[in-house]
Amino acid sequence: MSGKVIEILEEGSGQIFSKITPNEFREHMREKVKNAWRDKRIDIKTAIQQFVHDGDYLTMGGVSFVRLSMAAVHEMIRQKKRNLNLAAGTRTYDFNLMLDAGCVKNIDCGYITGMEIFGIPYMTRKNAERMITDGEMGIAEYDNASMAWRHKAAAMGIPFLPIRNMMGADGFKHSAAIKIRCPFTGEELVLVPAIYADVCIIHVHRCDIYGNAQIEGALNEDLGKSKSAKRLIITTEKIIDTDEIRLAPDRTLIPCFYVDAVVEIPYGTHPTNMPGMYYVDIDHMKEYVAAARDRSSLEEYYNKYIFGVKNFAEYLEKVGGKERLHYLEDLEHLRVR
Amino acid sequence: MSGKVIEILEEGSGQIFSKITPNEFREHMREKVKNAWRDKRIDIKTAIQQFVHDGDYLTMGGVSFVRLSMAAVHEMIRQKKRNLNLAAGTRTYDFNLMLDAGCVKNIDCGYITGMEIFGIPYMTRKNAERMITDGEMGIAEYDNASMAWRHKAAAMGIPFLPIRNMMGADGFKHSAAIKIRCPFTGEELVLVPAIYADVCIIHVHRCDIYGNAQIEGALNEDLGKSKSAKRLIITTEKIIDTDEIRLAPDRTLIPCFYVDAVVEIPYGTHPTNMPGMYYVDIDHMKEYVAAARDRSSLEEYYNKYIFGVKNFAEYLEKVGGKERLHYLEDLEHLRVR
Amino acid sequence: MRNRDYNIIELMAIIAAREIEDRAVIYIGTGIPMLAASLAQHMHAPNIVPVFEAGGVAPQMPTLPTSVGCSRTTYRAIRTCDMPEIFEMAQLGIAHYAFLGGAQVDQYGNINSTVKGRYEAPSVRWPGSGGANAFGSLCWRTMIIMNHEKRRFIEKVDFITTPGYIDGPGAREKAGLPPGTGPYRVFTDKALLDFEERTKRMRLIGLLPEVTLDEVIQNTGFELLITEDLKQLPPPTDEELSVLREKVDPFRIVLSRGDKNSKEEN
Amino acid sequence: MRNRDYNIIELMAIIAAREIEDRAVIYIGTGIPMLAASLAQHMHAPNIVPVFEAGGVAPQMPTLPTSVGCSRTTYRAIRTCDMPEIFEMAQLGIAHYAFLGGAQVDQYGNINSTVKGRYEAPSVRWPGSGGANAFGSLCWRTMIIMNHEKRRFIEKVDFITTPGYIDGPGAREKAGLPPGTGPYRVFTDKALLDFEERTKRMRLIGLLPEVTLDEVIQNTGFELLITEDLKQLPPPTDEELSVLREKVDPFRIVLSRGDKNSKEEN
Repeated sequence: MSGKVIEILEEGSGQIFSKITPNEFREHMREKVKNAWRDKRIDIKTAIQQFVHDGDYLTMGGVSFVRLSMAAVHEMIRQKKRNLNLAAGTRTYDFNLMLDAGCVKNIDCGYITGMEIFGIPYMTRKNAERMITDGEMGIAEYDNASMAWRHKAAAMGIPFLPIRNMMGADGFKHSAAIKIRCPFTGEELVLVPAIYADVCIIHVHRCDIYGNAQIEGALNEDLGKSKSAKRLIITTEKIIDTDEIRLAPDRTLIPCFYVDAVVEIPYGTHPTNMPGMYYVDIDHMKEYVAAARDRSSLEEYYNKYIFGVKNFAEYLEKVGGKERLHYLEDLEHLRVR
Repeated sequence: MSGKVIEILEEGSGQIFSKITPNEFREHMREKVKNAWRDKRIDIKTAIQQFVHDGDYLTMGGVSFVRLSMAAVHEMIRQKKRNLNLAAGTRTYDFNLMLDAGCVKNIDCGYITGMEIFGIPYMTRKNAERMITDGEMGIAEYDNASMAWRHKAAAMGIPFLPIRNMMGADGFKHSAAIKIRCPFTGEELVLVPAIYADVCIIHVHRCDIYGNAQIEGALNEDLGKSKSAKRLIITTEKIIDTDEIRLAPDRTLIPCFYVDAVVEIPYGTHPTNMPGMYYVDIDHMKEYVAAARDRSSLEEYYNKYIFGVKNFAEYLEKVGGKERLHYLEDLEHLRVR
Repeated sequence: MRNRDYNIIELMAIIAAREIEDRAVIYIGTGIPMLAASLAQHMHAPNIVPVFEAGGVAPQMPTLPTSVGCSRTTYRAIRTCDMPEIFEMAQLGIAHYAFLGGAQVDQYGNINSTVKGRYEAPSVRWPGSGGANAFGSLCWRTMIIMNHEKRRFIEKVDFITTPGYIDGPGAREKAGLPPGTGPYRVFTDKALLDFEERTKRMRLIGLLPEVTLDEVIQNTGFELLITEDLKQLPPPTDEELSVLREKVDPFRIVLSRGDKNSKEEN
Repeated sequence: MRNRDYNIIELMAIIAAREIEDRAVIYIGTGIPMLAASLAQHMHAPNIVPVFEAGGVAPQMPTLPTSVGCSRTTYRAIRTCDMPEIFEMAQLGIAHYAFLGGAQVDQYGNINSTVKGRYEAPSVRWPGSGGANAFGSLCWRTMIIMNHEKRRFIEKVDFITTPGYIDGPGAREKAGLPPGTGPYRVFTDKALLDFEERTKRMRLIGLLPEVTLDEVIQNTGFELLITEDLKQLPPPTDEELSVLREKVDPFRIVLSRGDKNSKEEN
């Protein structure tokens, strides 16, 4: 012991909802990565049954209305997953559906309920307010950056990252972050704890049967998330040959040893945007936001699109089938406006 | 103040040779990045004159015998740069040439003097031993990983990164790292200070006139290094149109706003390996290691290949010209053995 | 609505565009910031670098994006990456301007987008920070866009989601935020405001065309500093309007929101 | 040299290959580790994942690489990346085996590749850690490759570049290194050694073909534990030799170094 110390200037009082430690995670990965070269193809129903458990800490890929793994979200709702702890940085439609369906227990909040240009769905907001006020939902406050860094810290195998925001903000008090004086510069720094999740679900453009995955467009928090969950489900537009992966290894953003399940679901992110493939279905988004104005119309929406179908292919038929999907492809490629 | 503290368990006694703070670096970048869209093409002589100053903290890209910016190394030696502080993680031939030419004052050591399969050049080792013993060269001890993380910390805009190695090793005592008890897990962690360099030189496969750069193969420490130096010189095999950059934006590993100079030098990494283009010139490497057996033959080597030529094109003629370079291309593409 | 030949979204975008310096790196969200940045780029600031938090750097947007991660934000970009890389650029000092919205703002430019009322039992729960806290903390100059209403421009925000000057000069630095950063301009549907250097309090520096000083004061819930040379801001020029309408958003993806007076997202 | 139909590099590679489990992630350097990993992959361990510190993951090497960053280490890889990503994988627990060399090793598997003599005035300055310290600290099982000489196998290394079990049981964990890690096997030109579970001291578990126990003891500078069922290791099989020569290194890029008895790099 040097006798010297680093001052802790302030501590947030927020809870840490992900209790996994770096050492526990190391032990887990030691065994898991032995399955690097296993054929991991599986259907979405089985994947959700097998890898998502009630009470899990769950983190999902994509951002805004882009590359959300909607097929997985539907299936979790159909299987009535409960008491999930959610990493809720940059969440929109996926989070809202799960919250209103009663799947969520606690959240690390970066951005919730908002739907950018479509506003905040009324029922979801009311639901969140009631759950917070009744103590039914635990919430810790962060922001998109600190949430992204918490995932990144975990992916780096370290228990925290030092960052330079969150200071002077009230969110800090409701987070599990601590503020210190930097032992090198003497300046204030915030340390945010890593999030090692139980399960992560990410939708990608393409991957091979082992899970080596390529993603186009904005990556948001997906690199950090995919590497720091005990179980990783990849849903993919397409399964490709490993030879294609080996032709462009710089593009393998998620190597196979992180992956537990590979589920092929074309258009699996509808109604959200798959960069380079199909655009966001703005009409469907508006339909959802309108439905979320009251309980009965929202229930109708769930019954029609989630409970009323047995799988995502059937859902795709309901939202307009091939014709609609081709239109969204044309929209993405600027062939129509 | 919370009254709580983080225990500092141990402190290394090594010096920090890069004195730039995160806040100073922020101020610097604020001005520098306004030149994002400037045509940055320049010749290597001017680039080295303008951007590398005696006493600078210098960090160089590539690794082993791969993608070292040899044209820049030659030019620094010709211009008799002195008292450089060097980031010396994963260094081989480039470091050895500069050390023996008298350019080096202090080093953060990860790996020096060794030439992997070719052994350690005798003169370089003797030189290093004498300079250390005489106190002529300052040295702090790290390893390839902690050096890479120090660069990465800087590129992330933070003053340190927590890491899980360096504990229980004697190198720690001769580093500027500190060992703490993690406030989240209670476990020991090492904090390594960020390296904000004065100048960085990296050789790439291709970039546009603004410096948007693509690199193939192993990236080693280059991402962290390129983003954490006040001045960044890119030497490139080829200058390409910005349209090519925009066709594959995921491949722009160094965006233009980090870049100060773009120098086009085909075969600029000879005798080292340019992945996908030409292989390492093993014969030349052997010639160098043999020359480094005594002072006079080493001086001859410098006089022949560095001082005896006025630029890198002339050097390339001396090592065998087009014929030799085509052979190395064939070797890289497995057309000959 | 006053009778005029431009809508409020068009006007705000034009006022904001004028404040953007050339060669700046600009962190932008969907909506007005996008219009403003794109207009500035077409007018006086051809060399800016637009950046989107989800991972798009310097795209050539074919149409205005519908969200911050949308494929339009990475179209012909010079770099696509992940969110940590984007925020690390800001942490490293590579972000001259950031645009933020919010539900409440106070005289020191502190922004609330988390809760109305008591945190534990909010009367309204808003989405939370999103990217705002990091933008407002790490970027050099924060541009705030808000509707000018008394219930939004208040003495003290219920919750500081994104710190402005907190409680006055030196408070940001004391809290540990990177020095030299902070709120820079506030763009509203009535006025242009900055922050007075000495006190760091919000100051009225321009009135939008046809808006009166009294109107602004009436719609502000705290005592507003007013610059000595308060100006009525010049209305949009023909050139500004035609570039905005013909080049920046020809399909009126965002501009149309001003036509029906729809709300700005935060 | 004894009279035999294989050279020492071939033998060491074969002995090491036998110790590699299938489905393991293996961090390898140039030379024997490459031969061993590749041989194991062709024999009993088709599903291993070879990793190179400069950024190559699971390549299909067309010829043996000449350095750890060489283009052969990323040829038809499943991932190319930077060095932090590689070491973060190890930090995260994704590295079953690492191979290390060194200039000195002691009975607890501590390795020195920094200085001979006093640090401040070394009689020999070696290259320093390179990747070794992080490999030996973060990977689950460290495989050490050394020439078996008395001046290398010493009581206490002059400098711990890469910690083994430091000074005995529990010392690694006490120092703060990730639990469950440490030196696992030592491959020399004379013997195969492991570390006894209770004392964490180096233990002789196998003699290379034609090597005697006395020869090993004579060439070891500390008291060696010796397993009760010490075995003379079986010589290379015809299959091992032919795969090694025909498939792993047909151009004898590394194998030839055994022919002239040249030194192993550290």
